[in-house]
Amino acid sequence: MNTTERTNFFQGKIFAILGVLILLVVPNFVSTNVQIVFILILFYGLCASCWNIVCGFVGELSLGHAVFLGFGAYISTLLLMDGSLSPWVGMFIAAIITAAFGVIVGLPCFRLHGPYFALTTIALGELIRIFVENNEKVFGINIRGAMGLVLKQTGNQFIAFEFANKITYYYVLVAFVAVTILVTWLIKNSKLGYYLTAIKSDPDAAESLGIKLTKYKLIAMAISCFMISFAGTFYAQYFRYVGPTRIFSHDMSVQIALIALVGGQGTVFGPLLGACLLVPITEFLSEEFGGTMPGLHLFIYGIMMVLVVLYMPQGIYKNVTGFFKKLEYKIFGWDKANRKSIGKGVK
Amino acid sequence: MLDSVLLAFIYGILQGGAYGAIALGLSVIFGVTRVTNFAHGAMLMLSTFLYYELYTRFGIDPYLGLLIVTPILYFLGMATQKRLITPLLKKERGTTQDPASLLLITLGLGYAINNLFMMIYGSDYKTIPTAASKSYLTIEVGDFLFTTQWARIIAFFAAFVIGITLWFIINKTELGKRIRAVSQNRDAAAICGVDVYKTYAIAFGLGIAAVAVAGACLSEYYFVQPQVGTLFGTKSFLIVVLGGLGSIPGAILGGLIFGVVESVGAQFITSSASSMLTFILFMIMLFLKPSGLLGKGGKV
Amino acid sequence: MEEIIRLENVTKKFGGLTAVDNFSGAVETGSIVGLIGPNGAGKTTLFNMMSCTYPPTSGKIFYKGMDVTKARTDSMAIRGLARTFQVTKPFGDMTVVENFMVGAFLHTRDRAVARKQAEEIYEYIGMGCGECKAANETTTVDRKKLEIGRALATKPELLLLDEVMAGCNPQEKLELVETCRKIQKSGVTLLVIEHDIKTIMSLCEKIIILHRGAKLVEGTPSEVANDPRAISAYLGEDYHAGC
Amino acid sequence: MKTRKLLRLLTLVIVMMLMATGCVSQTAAPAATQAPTEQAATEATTEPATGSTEVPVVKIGFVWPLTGGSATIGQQHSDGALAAIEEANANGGILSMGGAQIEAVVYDSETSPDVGSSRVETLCTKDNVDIVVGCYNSAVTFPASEVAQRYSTPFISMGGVKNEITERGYEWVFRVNNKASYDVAEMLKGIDLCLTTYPDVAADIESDGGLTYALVYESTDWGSDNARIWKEEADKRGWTCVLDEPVTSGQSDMSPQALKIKKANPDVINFSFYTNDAIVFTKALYANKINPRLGVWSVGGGSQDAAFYQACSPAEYEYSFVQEDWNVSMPYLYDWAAKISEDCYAKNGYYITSFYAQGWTAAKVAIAAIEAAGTTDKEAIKTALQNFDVKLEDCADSHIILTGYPRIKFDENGQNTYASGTIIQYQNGVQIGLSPLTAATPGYTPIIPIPDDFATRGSNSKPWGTKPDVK
Repeated sequence: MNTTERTNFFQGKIFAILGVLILLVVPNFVSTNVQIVFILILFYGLCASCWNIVCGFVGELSLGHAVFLGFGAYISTLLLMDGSLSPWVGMFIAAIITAAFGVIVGLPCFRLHGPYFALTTIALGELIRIFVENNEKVFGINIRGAMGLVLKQTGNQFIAFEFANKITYYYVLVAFVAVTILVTWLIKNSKLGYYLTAIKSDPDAAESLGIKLTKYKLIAMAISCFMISFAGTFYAQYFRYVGPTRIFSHDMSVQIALIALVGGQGTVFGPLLGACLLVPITEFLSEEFGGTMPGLHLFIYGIMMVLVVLYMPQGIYKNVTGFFKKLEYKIFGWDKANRKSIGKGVK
Repeated sequence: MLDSVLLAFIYGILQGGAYGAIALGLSVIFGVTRVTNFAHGAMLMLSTFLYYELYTRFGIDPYLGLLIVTPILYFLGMATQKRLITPLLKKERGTTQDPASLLLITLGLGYAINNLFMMIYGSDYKTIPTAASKSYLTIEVGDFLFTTQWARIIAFFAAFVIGITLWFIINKTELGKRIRAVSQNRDAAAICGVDVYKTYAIAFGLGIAAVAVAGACLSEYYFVQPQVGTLFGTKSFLIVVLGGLGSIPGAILGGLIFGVVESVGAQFITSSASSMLTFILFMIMLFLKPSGLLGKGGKV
Repeated sequence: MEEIIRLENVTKKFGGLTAVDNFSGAVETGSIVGLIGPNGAGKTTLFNMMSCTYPPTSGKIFYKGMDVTKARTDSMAIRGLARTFQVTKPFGDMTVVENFMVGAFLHTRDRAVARKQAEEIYEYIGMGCGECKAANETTTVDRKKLEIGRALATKPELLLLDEVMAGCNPQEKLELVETCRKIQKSGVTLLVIEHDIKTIMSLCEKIIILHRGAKLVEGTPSEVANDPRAISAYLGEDYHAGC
Repeated sequence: MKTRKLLRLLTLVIVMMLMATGCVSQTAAPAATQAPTEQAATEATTEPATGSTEVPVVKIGFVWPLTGGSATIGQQHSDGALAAIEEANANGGILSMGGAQIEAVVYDSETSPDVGSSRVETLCTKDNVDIVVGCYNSAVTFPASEVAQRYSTPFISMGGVKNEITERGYEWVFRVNNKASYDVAEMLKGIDLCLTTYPDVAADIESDGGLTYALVYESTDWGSDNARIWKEEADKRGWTCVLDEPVTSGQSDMSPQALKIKKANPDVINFSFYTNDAIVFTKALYANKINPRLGVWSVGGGSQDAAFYQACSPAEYEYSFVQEDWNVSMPYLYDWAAKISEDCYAKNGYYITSFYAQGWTAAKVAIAAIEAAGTTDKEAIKTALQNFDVKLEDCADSHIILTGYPRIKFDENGQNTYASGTIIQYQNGVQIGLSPLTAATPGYTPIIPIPDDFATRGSNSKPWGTKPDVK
């Protein structure tokens, strides 16, 4: 830690700050159509960030995270529909239940590793999807089976989480993302983060240092489920429809995971960066070529995945930040000594 | 009652054989290279499209088309291992292991292949109307009626043919000796002069060739469509884990169990509940004995 | 003197193979004990049982008078037992200091405190690499030191060192021996597995020779060096003569 | 050092200003016309009508499932809709607007509700279409139509049968096709027709303890909705449900289900599957020689898809009843419909199906509404749709109702109450229209009870798509 780093707060962060500013300000000045893309970016960024909390740090590949997204969406929506409870309150109840569910599921699952873990999460996701599709009622609660939940339009009501324009939805989402990023940052810089990274690197060594593997994995799982449940609530309120076939789908889970992995697992901003890259591309491709070349955007997803694993195993985060740092040096002409001190910050 | 359960059992066994045939390649690949090939379903789908093309363009029956498609898929499998997986394995040597990247690269590959075919062919359901799919084997004794397409019966026996062939190659040939050596200890095998990566590539090729054979049997009676791979891919995983990852008889046994559970289960509960049953069975198995029914013990 | 760890009739079987056969022994608090024996003698298996990686097939293990036979690995660290691994297991994604911090977090939640302790250990151990270096980019000897330092960061009372000097040159071995002595002086009991007889003879107060899973000889270095069983089974005539 | 710091700060400020202005200048133009909320959107669309002298362009947006589970069906909808627009443009476009050409904007819903609603949103905001048509799947149409309602853009629902689509009081949503309850009602009416035609069969059933039925359906919104309505209606008639079987989509063998049906031995089997499952199911029923006396009744879906008939042999679907979502006799009754069918075959390789006809009709209704409004003002188009009233016999030139509904007129909920399909039965591989009378093939009656002729079944069958000999 040397003095130049402290005095130049902006050093190495200028483009990050610019990026955040773009995300904050630009949606105000663009057409609704572009706002939709911004919302999707943040939505997937949010989901991927939540996925990252458990999978990026612990290093297990969950391909069933859509289950928790769906849980959040279903619980808060059911509370609104059948209990007339405002989603603003409901989403916290949903978050708590989802987190509890995550812990219950995680308890047996975290005993497994690698492909076994990934496959169990796939099986779990499919199981929940088929279950919800085929049951009208669970414990006397009317979950409406395959029909899904439909929210009635009531107009512009803050209390009902319903807004007339996209930009309000967008800023609500910004708040969610900010909280998630903050939580991720706090985790990364706390005992929990160090422990999770240790567990990811070498569980045996971690255990020998007194780390309770299951406990810390479950804590991460609970936080991840808690946060992704908010994304679920947002999904339900934004689309005003929750169907089990989509929200619990394997595709949804894979998409969330891919975005986080392309962005950079185990980093604070990586998943969001991944969403910033992938979502606009796929939105563009699926709008432009969806009618003529169906599947093109998902094809790009797959190819990106392969390329990232081969050439940027840490995700694009490291390369993108590196590129912008270099650019900064070029523009601002920071000296080499400073550059070294910057390099130190990187793990 | 008994009649229908018995029949359901037989249908389940037949269907399970087909599942097993598809899962075999996956099991072999995992057993040797420790790679969970998430692109397995995509490879299956790819092979069925090749059969479809051969049939519509040249009128070649998939059973004959085997002779052409299997080598193609074998080399495709080898290329996948050489170009995508081997570089990862080499990179990982000496540094910390990151098994996730192996899952991810195959996942990405599978996603890409599936959607590439979606782009080219759209999602129409195509069929290959050969004699085997149109002719039925029927056994009728009074009220007892068993009937199924010949193609399904061939698929059932194909599982055993593929299984025995793979078993023979691995256990009784010089090549198999190398494969076994590499699968048991890759470093020791390398010291003994075995080209580890080449052997990996061959094993991967064999696994994919096996799925091409299964693809021929499947395309005789099922659809040729880009999403077929996803459907059978996920099932294959559950089957292979149930039977024991890396075990050849395990894959067939797992397939048979799955088929029977689905089919007999549906006689007592609704079909959709019965498809949940297989997932539950899989998860219970995983928690009780992660190495699977016939798998060797060891940490997972 | 008080015994920090005591093993009673411990046997470990892996399938048909008996790795440790009816082993009994104890380590006294504050001492430095060497565990030697040929490859496959069951040394690491003993370590694994002491650190509760897996329980013995039969027999009992007492740590500070408490039965820990079926305890969990992580609970042993809290009780004050730390270990290193024969095949080093650095947390490759972290820097060396961060590796130490993971250990230090056992007794603190505060990141700054953990970092301070980690930096102290870094100085104490005397690593040869730059602070920022990622753990998986270090040399063999630094990896060994990393293992020791990380274990030390948990503030152990008993430290199990599994072949920390293997693969090091004589100069580095000397350094490590000094480090071990320093650690012992600070009040930590040491149990050391080592192949280099010379080093271990000079370092340890007591030596146990394992042979085919069973205890062959136990005693001071000179006793062991002159024991005919030890000589025939492990040390060899040459060593005896050389002494 | 100080000057350097200052310089850096200055550069930073300049860069940020550049970025900011860049954003503004890029977005200023659309922002002025496309500011959120509806009145701005109407402003933007009135522009071409008022402010230009050259030929204006009218935009119609379509969202169909071009990928995903029902992609083959969505493709046919799309084919039909585009052909309809092509015909309208060739005939001089929108005449009331000085021959405005019609432009189609087609998007893929990926058979997914969230993608579908996003696409409708794009149509309403970016493309500024004057009317939206879609989306076939009920699950997609349901949330997607809500988006159109929010943007006050007329939405013509085509394909989705979920009752609730037009039961929400949305004034911008209009459904041309039938509801799920109409589907079921038609089938039950068809069964009634069979029973009244053959009183002896009806008496047999009565003496055996009343009519029994089995429901087999895919466990999705559509399938379970259909099963639910069927059960409600059947309860009213005192029929007995002997099997209620939801099936997860994507089965590779339906023999277990066939065994179950055989054991339950119903008089009627009703199934609702999309193409893939419909094929596997039909084959399994035939192979297991399941022969309910009142036949196998399909709600449509997969049984209306050309791919189904390529995969199944005539013997396998012989005698089966299908509720087709259009009047199957259209090409035989009207020359213009026959010509469209020929054109379709020449272009796409298949004769028109219910899906093609639905796509066509939906597009034609949209065009006619704009024609009637004479402007692209959305309010005017909405009013035109509310007052929309076209009868089948008046379509000789306009070719609107290719689906063969007797009339298109929307009720206060936006539902076309005249929408109807046809109950058909395959007799010797030929589609024979049975009910309603307007669609019935003259000179034919249903074949009931289904003969037990598995040995010879299908031997005289003509290929699928053959025109019936009108007696």
